Amino acid sequence: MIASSIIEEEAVERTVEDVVCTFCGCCCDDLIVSVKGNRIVDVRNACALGLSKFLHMNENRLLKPKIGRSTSAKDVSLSEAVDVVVDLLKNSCYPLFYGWACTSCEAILLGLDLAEALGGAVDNTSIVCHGPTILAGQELGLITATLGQIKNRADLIIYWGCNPVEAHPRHMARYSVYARGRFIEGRRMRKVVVVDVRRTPTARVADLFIEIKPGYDYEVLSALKMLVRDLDLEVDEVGGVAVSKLEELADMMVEARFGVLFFGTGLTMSRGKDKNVEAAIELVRYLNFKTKFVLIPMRGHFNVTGANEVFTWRTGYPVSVDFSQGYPRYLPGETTAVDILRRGECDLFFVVASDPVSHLPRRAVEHLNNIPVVALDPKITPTVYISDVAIPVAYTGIEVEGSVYRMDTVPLRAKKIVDPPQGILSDVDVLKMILERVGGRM
Amino acid sequence: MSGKGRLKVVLITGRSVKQGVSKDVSKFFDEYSEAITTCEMNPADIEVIGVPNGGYIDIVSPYGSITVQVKSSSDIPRGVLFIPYGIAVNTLIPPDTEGTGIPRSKGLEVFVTPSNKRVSDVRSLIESIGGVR
Amino acid sequence: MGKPILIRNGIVYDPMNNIEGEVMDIAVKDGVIVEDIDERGAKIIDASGMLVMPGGVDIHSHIAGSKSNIGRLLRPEDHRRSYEPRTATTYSGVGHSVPSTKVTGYRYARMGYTTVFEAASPPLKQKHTWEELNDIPIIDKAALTVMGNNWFIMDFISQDRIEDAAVYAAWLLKATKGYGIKIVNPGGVEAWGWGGNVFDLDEQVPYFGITPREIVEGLCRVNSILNLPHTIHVHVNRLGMPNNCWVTLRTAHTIRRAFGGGRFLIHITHCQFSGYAGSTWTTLRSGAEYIAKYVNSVDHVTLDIGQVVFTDTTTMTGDGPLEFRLFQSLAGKWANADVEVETGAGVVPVRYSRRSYVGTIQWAVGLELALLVRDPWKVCLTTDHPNGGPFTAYPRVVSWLMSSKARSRVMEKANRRALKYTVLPSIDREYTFTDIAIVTRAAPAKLLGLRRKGHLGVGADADIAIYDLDPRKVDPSSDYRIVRRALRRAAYTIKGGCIVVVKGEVVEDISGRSIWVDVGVPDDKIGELLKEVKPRFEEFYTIKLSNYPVPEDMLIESTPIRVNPSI
Amino acid sequence: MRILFKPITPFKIPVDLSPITPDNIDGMDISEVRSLQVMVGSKRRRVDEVFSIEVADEGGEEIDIVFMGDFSRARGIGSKMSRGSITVKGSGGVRVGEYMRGGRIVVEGDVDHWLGMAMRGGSIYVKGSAGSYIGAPPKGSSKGMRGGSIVVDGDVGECIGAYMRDGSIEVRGSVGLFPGLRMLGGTIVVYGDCMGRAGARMRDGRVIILGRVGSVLPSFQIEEVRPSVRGVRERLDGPFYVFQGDLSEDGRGRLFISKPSNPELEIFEKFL
Repeated sequence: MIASSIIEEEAVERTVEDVVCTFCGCCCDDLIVSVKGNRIVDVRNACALGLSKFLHMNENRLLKPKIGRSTSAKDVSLSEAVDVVVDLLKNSCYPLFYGWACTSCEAILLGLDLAEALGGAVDNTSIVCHGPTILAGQELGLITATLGQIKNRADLIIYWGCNPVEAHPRHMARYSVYARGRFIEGRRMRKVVVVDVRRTPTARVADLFIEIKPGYDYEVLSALKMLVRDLDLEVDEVGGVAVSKLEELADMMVEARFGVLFFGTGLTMSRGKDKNVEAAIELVRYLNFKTKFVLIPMRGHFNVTGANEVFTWRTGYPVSVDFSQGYPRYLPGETTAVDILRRGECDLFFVVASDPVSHLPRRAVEHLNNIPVVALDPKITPTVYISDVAIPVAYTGIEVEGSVYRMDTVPLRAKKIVDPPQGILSDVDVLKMILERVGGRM
Repeated sequence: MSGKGRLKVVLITGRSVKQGVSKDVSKFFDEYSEAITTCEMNPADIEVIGVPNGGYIDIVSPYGSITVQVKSSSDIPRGVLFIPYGIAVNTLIPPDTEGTGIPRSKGLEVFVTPSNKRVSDVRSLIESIGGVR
Repeated sequence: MGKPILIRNGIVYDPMNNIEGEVMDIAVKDGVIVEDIDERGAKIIDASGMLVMPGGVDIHSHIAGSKSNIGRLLRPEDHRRSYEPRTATTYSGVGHSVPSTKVTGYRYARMGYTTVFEAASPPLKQKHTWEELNDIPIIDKAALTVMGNNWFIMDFISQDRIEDAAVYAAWLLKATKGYGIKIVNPGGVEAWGWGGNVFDLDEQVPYFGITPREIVEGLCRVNSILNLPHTIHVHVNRLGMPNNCWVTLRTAHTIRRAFGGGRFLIHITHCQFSGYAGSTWTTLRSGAEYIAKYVNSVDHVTLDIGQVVFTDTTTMTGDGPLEFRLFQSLAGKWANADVEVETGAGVVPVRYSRRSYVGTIQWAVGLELALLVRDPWKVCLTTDHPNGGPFTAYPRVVSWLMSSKARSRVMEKANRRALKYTVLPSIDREYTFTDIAIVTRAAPAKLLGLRRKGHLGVGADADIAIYDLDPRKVDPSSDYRIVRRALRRAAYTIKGGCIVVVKGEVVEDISGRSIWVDVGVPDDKIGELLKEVKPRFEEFYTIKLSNYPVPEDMLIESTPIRVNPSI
Repeated sequence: MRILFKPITPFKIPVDLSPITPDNIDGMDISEVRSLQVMVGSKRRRVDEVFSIEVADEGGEEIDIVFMGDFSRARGIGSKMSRGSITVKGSGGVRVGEYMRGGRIVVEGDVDHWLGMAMRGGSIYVKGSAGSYIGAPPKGSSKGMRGGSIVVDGDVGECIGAYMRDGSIEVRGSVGLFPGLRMLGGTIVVYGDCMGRAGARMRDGRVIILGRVGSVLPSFQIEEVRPSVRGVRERLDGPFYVFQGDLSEDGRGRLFISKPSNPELEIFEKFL
């Protein structure tokens, strides 16, 4: 301890600029990271969430590959762990590869190779956050823009069912409400509307806050669609909102020169799910007959968007791909991870860069009682804790570089800032080792 | 529909700063456990249930039940219970996806009652899922 | 690169070297075509009775990048209709009109194509384009960089700072590993940022004090200053609207008017979509005759046809307002994706029906352009994949070009009223094999400035297509079906000296080169300009300047072509 | 001919049963049937490696397939069938009767999502409950159910009859949200309750609900009260509130909602 602090004292501090933040879908690329020796000591420009990730990355880390669940786990070498994983994979008939939220596109591509080589199913975490956005996009198409369009042009900003103050803390300052662009000089040239079921911290900055009854987004969006199309409503109140207030909002939308509807899991996870997003898309379609309007999903984990992009270019489908017939197949409800788990269909669960044990419904993950679980993660997550084999990997975007996509599909290169702990490889390298051993193409 | 001490509410899950900040430290540290086992409700509803602010409640859905601490917040409308994403609340969420692949994590109807149990232990929730052997 | 190859007794069509159906041997060593090789240890391909051509070169095809991926995302139904299972050598994939990456490469290779240019990539998203191009196997690829609505380019041109525009363009190409200057609906896509459009050459672009004419002329000057291997590649204003052939002609002519020809050239891409006369959709007429007449009379204009094929396909373009209009008339799916500071994009699925009046006119316009422009060196065969139809339809298009009988067969079932307003029924020109070799290989390679592609001379890349088709025995005019079938599945495709396709099946899954243009503008000149640009760059964009460029190590087999600009 | 298929061991991973249909088996002798191949997870297996097969009845022109056991992990039972019949003595899994054109399927247990996906004809009868997207086209496509009839005795999920153009769906139990989503024609009858949003974005067709409805979308307008309405094979007694919609999509569909079951809808009567 003393020795290492002396080494640190002596080490020269260096700073790495324009670092891409690896926390949320904003992927802010202006972080300034100070490094002493091989340790990150300070991160400037980051929000509380990003800062926490950088500064606490080494806490509770998985440092050795392990075999066995929780307390009966024992440390093994990487090659032993890989041997076991390869054996498990070779003996499986229908493995499910899941995760891919917090890693690079390079790793995701290897995950697809692996799933294809083994005839398994592969899904990414976006299915349980903005999966409905994708489903709605397949139905109608998304009407979207990169965030710079908002920064430079948007005079009406609507946050619907999302709470950037807590989930995307720099979103408003960097990309929307407070940002200065070519045609918009800042907050006073924009109107801000928040629609939510509770008065979130985001709602406090709004010019207009509309509180709707939980689960009534679809009704409210339908009513807005009617109003924007100049059709009459017979009711006085929709989803707990007075029609007069909706008329106010509809007028604001139509009168905007460039409007944007940012929407979050308030739409995608509440009843109606993808149909809520479809209603939002249809509303924006009609708005485009009168003015310029776009919508942008507030994507969560830093590279979920990248997972969708990689899945789409390789397999044609953005999520939930089943290779059991030798080619990509996709049907929500059938090839989606939660449904495969719910029906207890997979005979192996392979998790990379995410924590399904914490974030999927318990009734679905209970199937993990019956089948082997393999996890690749930098940290000891609950999923790692209960997995039969866990292999530590380096942090993408901190310890290894890689390609990532921001929430608006702008591609970025995440940087390497420090070295990973001794003996720990990137998930790309580990996946390559496994792929080679199961007879996949490289 | 809801007698004294028992209330039917709509469950909303979401991100909170505390949950977000602590999840990348460790999901085994108290701070995170605390973040994901603390729910927010309207003060009037808390009064109906009959627990003090900071007291404990059981949340029951058809799929499971958990015990959490309740905090009063006037930003939450009546009839709504907000709790951050995490393993605790996922005990309550239905596994059916209605053909969309995504379970309904917001807007589920649940019952809350005062509790004299301890707050759900995150570690034992994890172990019970993993069938630790 | 494999061992040396000797292709024996093939019937060779190599228009760039004036070889027209000569029976000869072609030797390949170390990935290039050589004078001769030692036959011992060489792989001998008996090509007697077979047609041998350089590997196909596609000058304009949307195969990779943000909007292709939006197209894929939008169309699960398109994927279910066409899929290829994994084999011992190939990956699986899906997609009829927007194929996934792996099968895109396989399908091109199966048709004997070895080089494909992604037609439009916004610089901000060019990392995405390269990631997809990296995943497309076998073929060599490059991407054209969209600049026609770029704020910095427009600002420099409107301030008469042409040299700075040139330096900025050079940096853009270098930073994004782009190949050439693509202009999409100049000014119109910027106006689409406000939901508007620009409809003519002299209309003002809102807030920029510039007109499409100035953008096209300015970028043409930039192109010439930078000495780029390809000309400016222009998707004109009003594309896809009735009566747009006049804008097309004015756009082409403005180059001549401003510069008087010489090195100042223009490539009008997917010209079919901008070759309409008649003022409304119901009175739509073909404008191909007017365009062909002009192109025949000048030598600064080239074009690719953007042929429409009767099928279900997916349109995608940087021309956001165009896709919105298309959506208004079709009311189906519509995706829009504006890109800050640079461009937009839109995707709309369409179905071209031969029973439809408009569909038939569109089909005829493409073929009329190809048949009425006399010099095949000015024409490239494209379907503007997937806008006019997927690239897998090229053999069909070839059959229409080579056989008036094949055209008549279509016309029998096409919309009769539409045919009355086209001249196609009266055209009896039929392409020869040399013509086909020109429009599918030699001309695109020449226009793109690819010296080692599109021909079979010594020193050329060993990209060779061999088709099981004896041009001496098959009369394409009557046996167009045989031609079509042969072109669909090459007997052999050789890419960079490696046999990748045998009898229409992929036998080797290799990766192709990533070609880009490294403009030799001095670093200090670029540095100086970027210093000035940086504050504004970071005000307008949402990413830092330093995170904008595509690092060269992202490219598989990076192959820069160095050019020396006159700066 | 009646053939019984019984899994040798219960399915633990998905099994694609789409090759075992009367159409495919027609004209085969029993040894050919045994050598048919099905996908078990990612592995190709002969049918007789997976099932014990028994010919119960040699007679009869028609082929009658009986699946005995739990098929909740099966996929595509009765896929594209056009004749004969399939009986599942147990549960049926996903995509039962997808692209069906004729014949009859009876499932004695429950089925999962996508029952009768993009069905064209024939009939399906499920004695248990069913999942979501009954008769709906697969994602991305807009060609839904075009004919035939589906009857489910139990409860069903969401979005039943999405993009339906013709044919009928009858549910004896209750339905989730969005019955008749984007419907273009045909009839849906719900004998139980409906969670709400019936007929969302429908253009045409009829949705009849005899139980309670959660709510009526604001984009529907009341037209009249009718004493009774024609169901699929019988007249249904009401009275019914008749709504027209979905007006936000210029639809002319009809929503029939039982008046006795929904007293709170009385407020709409003032618009009549």
